[in-house]
Amino acid sequence: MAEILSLAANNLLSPIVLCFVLGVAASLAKSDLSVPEAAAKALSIYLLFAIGFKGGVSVAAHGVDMTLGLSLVAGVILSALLPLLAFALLRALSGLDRLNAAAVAGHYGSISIVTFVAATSVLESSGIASEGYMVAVAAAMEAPAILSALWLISRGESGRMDASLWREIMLNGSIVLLVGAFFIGMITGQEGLDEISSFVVSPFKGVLCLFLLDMGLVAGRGLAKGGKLLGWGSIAFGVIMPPIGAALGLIAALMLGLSLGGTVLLMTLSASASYIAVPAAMRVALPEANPSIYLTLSLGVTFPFNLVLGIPLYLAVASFVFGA
Amino acid sequence: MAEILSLAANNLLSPIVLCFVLGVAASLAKSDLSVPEAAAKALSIYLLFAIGFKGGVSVAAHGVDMTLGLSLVAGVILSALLPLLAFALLRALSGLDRLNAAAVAGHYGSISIVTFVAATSVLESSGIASEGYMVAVAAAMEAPAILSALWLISRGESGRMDASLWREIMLNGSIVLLVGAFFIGMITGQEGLDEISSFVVSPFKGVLCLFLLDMGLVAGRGLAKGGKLLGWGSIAFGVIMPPIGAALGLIAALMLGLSLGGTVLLMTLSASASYIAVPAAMRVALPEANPSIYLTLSLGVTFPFNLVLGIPLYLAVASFVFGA
Amino acid sequence: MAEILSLAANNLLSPIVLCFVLGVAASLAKSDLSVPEAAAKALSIYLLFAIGFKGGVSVAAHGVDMTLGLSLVAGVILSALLPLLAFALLRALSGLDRLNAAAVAGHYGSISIVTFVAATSVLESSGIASEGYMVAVAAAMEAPAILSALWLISRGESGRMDASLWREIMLNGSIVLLVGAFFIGMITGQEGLDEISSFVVSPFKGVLCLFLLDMGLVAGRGLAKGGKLLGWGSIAFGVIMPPIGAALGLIAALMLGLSLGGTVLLMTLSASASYIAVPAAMRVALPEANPSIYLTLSLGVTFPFNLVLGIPLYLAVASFVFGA
Amino acid sequence: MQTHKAKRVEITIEKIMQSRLSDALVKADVHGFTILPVYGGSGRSGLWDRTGQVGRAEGMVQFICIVREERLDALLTAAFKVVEKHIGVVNITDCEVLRAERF
Amino acid sequence: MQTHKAKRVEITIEKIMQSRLSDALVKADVHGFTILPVYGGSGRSGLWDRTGQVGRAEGMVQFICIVREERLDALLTAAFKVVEKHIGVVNITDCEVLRAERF
Amino acid sequence: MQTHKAKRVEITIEKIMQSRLSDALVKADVHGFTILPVYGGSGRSGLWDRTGQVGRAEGMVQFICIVREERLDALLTAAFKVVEKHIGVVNITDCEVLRAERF
Ligand SMILES: Nc1ncnc2c1ncn2[C@@H]1O[C@H](COP(=O)(O)O)[C@@H](O)[C@H]1O
Ligand SMILES: Nc1ncnc2c1ncn2[C@@H]1O[C@H](COP(=O)(O)O)[C@@H](O)[C@H]1O
Ligand SMILES: Nc1ncnc2c1ncn2[C@@H]1O[C@H](COP(=O)(O)O)[C@@H](O)[C@H]1O
Ligand code: NA
Ligand code: NA
Ligand code: NA
Repeated sequence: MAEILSLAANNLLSPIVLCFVLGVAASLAKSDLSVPEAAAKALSIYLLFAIGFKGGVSVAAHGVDMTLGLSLVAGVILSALLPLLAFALLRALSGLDRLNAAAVAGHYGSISIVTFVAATSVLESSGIASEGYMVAVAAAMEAPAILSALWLISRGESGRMDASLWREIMLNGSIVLLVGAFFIGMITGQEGLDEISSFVVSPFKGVLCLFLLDMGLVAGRGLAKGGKLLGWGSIAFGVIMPPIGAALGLIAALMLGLSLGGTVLLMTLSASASYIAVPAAMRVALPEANPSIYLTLSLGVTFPFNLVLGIPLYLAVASFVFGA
Repeated sequence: MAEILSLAANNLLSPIVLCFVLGVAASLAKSDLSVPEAAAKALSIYLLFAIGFKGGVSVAAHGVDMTLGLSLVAGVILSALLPLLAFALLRALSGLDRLNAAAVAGHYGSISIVTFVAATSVLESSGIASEGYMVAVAAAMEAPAILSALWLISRGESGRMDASLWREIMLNGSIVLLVGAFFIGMITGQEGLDEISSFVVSPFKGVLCLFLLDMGLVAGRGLAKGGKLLGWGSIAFGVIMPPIGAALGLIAALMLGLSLGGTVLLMTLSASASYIAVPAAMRVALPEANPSIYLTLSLGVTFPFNLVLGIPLYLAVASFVFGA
Repeated sequence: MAEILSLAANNLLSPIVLCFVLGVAASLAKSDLSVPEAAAKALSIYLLFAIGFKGGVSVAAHGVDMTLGLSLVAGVILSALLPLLAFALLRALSGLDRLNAAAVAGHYGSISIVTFVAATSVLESSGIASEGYMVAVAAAMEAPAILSALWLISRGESGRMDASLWREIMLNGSIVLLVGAFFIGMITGQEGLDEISSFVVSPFKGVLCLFLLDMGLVAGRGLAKGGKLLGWGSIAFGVIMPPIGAALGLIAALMLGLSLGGTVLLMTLSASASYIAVPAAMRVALPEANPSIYLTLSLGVTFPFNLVLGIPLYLAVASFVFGA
Repeated sequence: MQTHKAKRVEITIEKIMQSRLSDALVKADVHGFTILPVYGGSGRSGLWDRTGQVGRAEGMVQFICIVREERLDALLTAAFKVVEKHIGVVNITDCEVLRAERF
Repeated sequence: MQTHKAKRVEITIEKIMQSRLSDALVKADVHGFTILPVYGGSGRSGLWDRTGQVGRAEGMVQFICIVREERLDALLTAAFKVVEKHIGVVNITDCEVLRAERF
Repeated sequence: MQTHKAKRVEITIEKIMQSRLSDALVKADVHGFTILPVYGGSGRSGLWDRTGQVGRAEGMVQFICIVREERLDALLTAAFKVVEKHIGVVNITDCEVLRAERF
């Protein structure tokens, strides 16, 4: 317990979390501080490229072990099942109708890559190694949840999914970049890393700080605008669902035999909620669902929860389980 | 004197100043070289974050000394009084009407953070330390001058300042980011700096080069467009006012007992003129004033003067005073 | 031969080339991965600044030798003559009319600075030094080809070139930045480099990776859109012309007495085709020429050819000649 | 100068629907349109602007199509199918064009 | 397709006034508008474009409001109060809209 | 509110021609116009959007000029000379303006 608290405190006072807090505070105070759209997108391209590349290099170094394939499968299953759980929980806790509940549920099966990156950086600070292929698992978990969410409503109804939407989801920029960089890292290995490490490694945390500043600004604006739309039931869901997801992630990780680091990352992935890929798919497939609800929950409630409290909690729990 | 010249020559041939000169030359030659708006804003976010953060870390290291509070108060007073002086000087030197003279005067009470950053980097090159909290003083000096300027014209007239403008000024993005990063630096201290120093320290000067290239482009365009609007009186004001401001800054610094580095920075702040926060406020509160006049003076005349000649001059004078 | 293959293989598996391939693949697969316009432009500003600056520093270190002036003259002549050759070859190989053939030819006399940068980075990896002033030669080769192309069609017709277009070409942003940074590097020398090397040197390759990712995206989109416009004759031209250009570059380099590295760079410059400066000039001076043809050839065929096969080929040939 | 009557149709629609609307227009044989970026706006779903966006799902664009009057109905029908369930606005103005052969 | 008469009001105004105009419109019960970025322009204060800007003080945006005719005067009065002392242009066009219930 | 009749001319033209069109307009004594960025479009030369561009040669912008009716022909003649050989679209709408003294 003391350990959890100290971890949480440490995490709370890291530049990364403080930058996020600064962003939230600035936007709640209605400051005009803002990161230009193009700059924010450039930062995210950098982060995806760096994290994918480093994952690939690490796989090249440690070799592809048996669990890689199984982890991918586990990721797909988690992503597909979590929305069903989330849907049931939402219907119990909040007054959301089926349509909006399904849309929200889809977000919680999928993942937030920035939460994943933040977890990686906490692991790094604590000197805990993790499987490089977890970035591939992250990519695998993006899309299945969308299908589950659509299935939740369209049972009976005619399909809302057309081929072009399906292609858009599977080939969305983030997945392609993450997976592509992963393969580039795998192919070029340590030699490639040496060439570009002063780009992808050294400044990484600093870039993450600025990115989280922007995330804080966006989350704060979302809360200011969409906060009043959320009932207490929904908000409760936004902080209860992550630990539940993490618990399922923990079970899967133990069954797969992942390392401590890998376990924390799978827990974090399961606990996190999408705010880029899934919203885009929902706007096309479920235009009647209210984006303010799912975006505010995922970005304004669950993202901060995971960043500030969730990640240290998952690390502490996993450490406890592994220590025992 | 020889020392001043050598300092000035050194400064003139630094990559930072040369980049600025390149920018001015390119835009006067009507090259289409330009830095995209979003990139320029991203660079300025980086610079504000880095300078604020490093200031905070330095305060964390050296402790908060007595003079911090007094320096803030001194900054506020300087910012509030300098416009009155500037107004009188302008009315004496140039043919500007009261309205435009007041608008210009407001800019000279406030500060240019890039000039401040350039001074920091000259100090660093010369191995001179300075008080980390000078960035907080910089923030404190942004706004008071605006009130003085508005007071100069609205005596008698009904107020031009509404609550929302006031909030916009106090919470403008630059101040919030600078002060926020300062606190983050103070909280995370040396440990935080170690985590992100290859982002906020190593590439700093290079980023500053590109930023000054853009400043040069903008200043050059401003001169090409607004130069003919300025009479010789105004231009004279643009190079006479900075040393006067610096002299007042010097007196204040000596009264406060600042270090050599801190003295140079307070002189530079007093000598510099705003070209972001104050113009924005003036467009709202004094739409009748001509932005070409105040922008061209502040950005096209005073900024280059300080960057190229002013900073080495202030450093030489302060060194002389401290040496004596 | 074995050496060429190993060089080519090495090059093929470098992160830089793999990033380009990822970009092409992503855009052919119609992924929505994209680098914001402003970010791409910022990356190119960084690359131009860094390459120019480092070239200047190297000239400052090694002194200005006799061949500098001769190399510039040689560059101008190559740039002016290559279009005539290209025009004849195009008319023989493809069914393009005179107008479009001239427009394409102009692109092949001029240069692609990114190809040049990629060659520099291959040289660096192989530990081969080169003349710093080759960046100045690159700049000198940009424009003459445009005049040749216009001359090819306007013989008889009234001039298509007005003074303002001429100024636009000579002062286009890339040239000004490259040459300006070159002079800044020359003036500040090693001292200047020390100040900003963690900005212009260390992260250089990583930035180049992201830039080539974007180039791949753009080239892929160009191919998808313009590919069907190109007949086999044109495509053949796009891969035959570069080695021919390189051969002329080789001869010139030998006559000039350049080092191995300088030779490879002059070959690469001669082999590369413009896709920024020349298209812009052609849109103004030859609006009837079809941009899809020249852009797709230069960016979709010749650029990838040089990046993937050409550069290692030129290096191998030059090494062979120098070894002999 | 010689001008010709035409219709100017302005469709403000979510960015995520951009490619779908493009495709629908092209399918309806409307090959000429210009797409403007939108910076922000307000409607029944409230006030928004670009700075508050995280992903591809948000933001809008504005299509401007100049068509001959007789093609208007085909255009509107095609556009309406895409816009129908989505937020967005369609308005039509009379205009004159130069170079009518292009439309 | 069924369309309805409306007015299209286009207001080009300094960016720094954007939030003030938004607020004024909303206060005047005009809840629907779209804001376009402006890249440059020319007027009595000369030629400018985005590349020459340093701060928030410069640049313009363009509001487009589609309103029923009977709401036009309220809109113009509200907008005029904001635009009055500032540089900027207001123009009004007749238009037709789909889905009139939204206006 | 008091309004006055005017013409709204919308010219969509390649970005590379922007300064040439500006110059031509100013020479024809048309000093008021607003330039909007264009995000993408479609025409006889196919579909394009900003993400596929490398250089200054691509992309378009949209000029909007509000002029008094009697200045229209001078404007169109000046614009046409620039647009003539280049891709692009010109359309004209009737409009009303506030503050007519500015035009
Ligand atoms: N009356 C209107 N005039 C212009 N644009 C509008 C209008 N109503 C809505 N819009 C635009 O359409 C978007 C969505 O509107 P809504 O579906 O009402 O939320 C808004 O954000 C505006 O950009
Ligand atoms: N006649 C006009 N047509 C279109 N836009 C205009 C016109 N006059 C002015 N503008 C726009 O309003 C801005 C300010 O105009 P002004 O107040 O005349 O300097 C210009 O930069 C243009 O963007
Ligand atoms: N009918 C039209 N309506 C609106 N914009 C058009 C139209 N036709 C062409 N454009 C614009 O003009 C550009 C060039 O058209 P084009 O010369 O036909 O290739 C297109 O990319 C569009 O942005
Ligand atoms: Na999840
Ligand atoms: Na000052
Ligand atoms: Na060439």
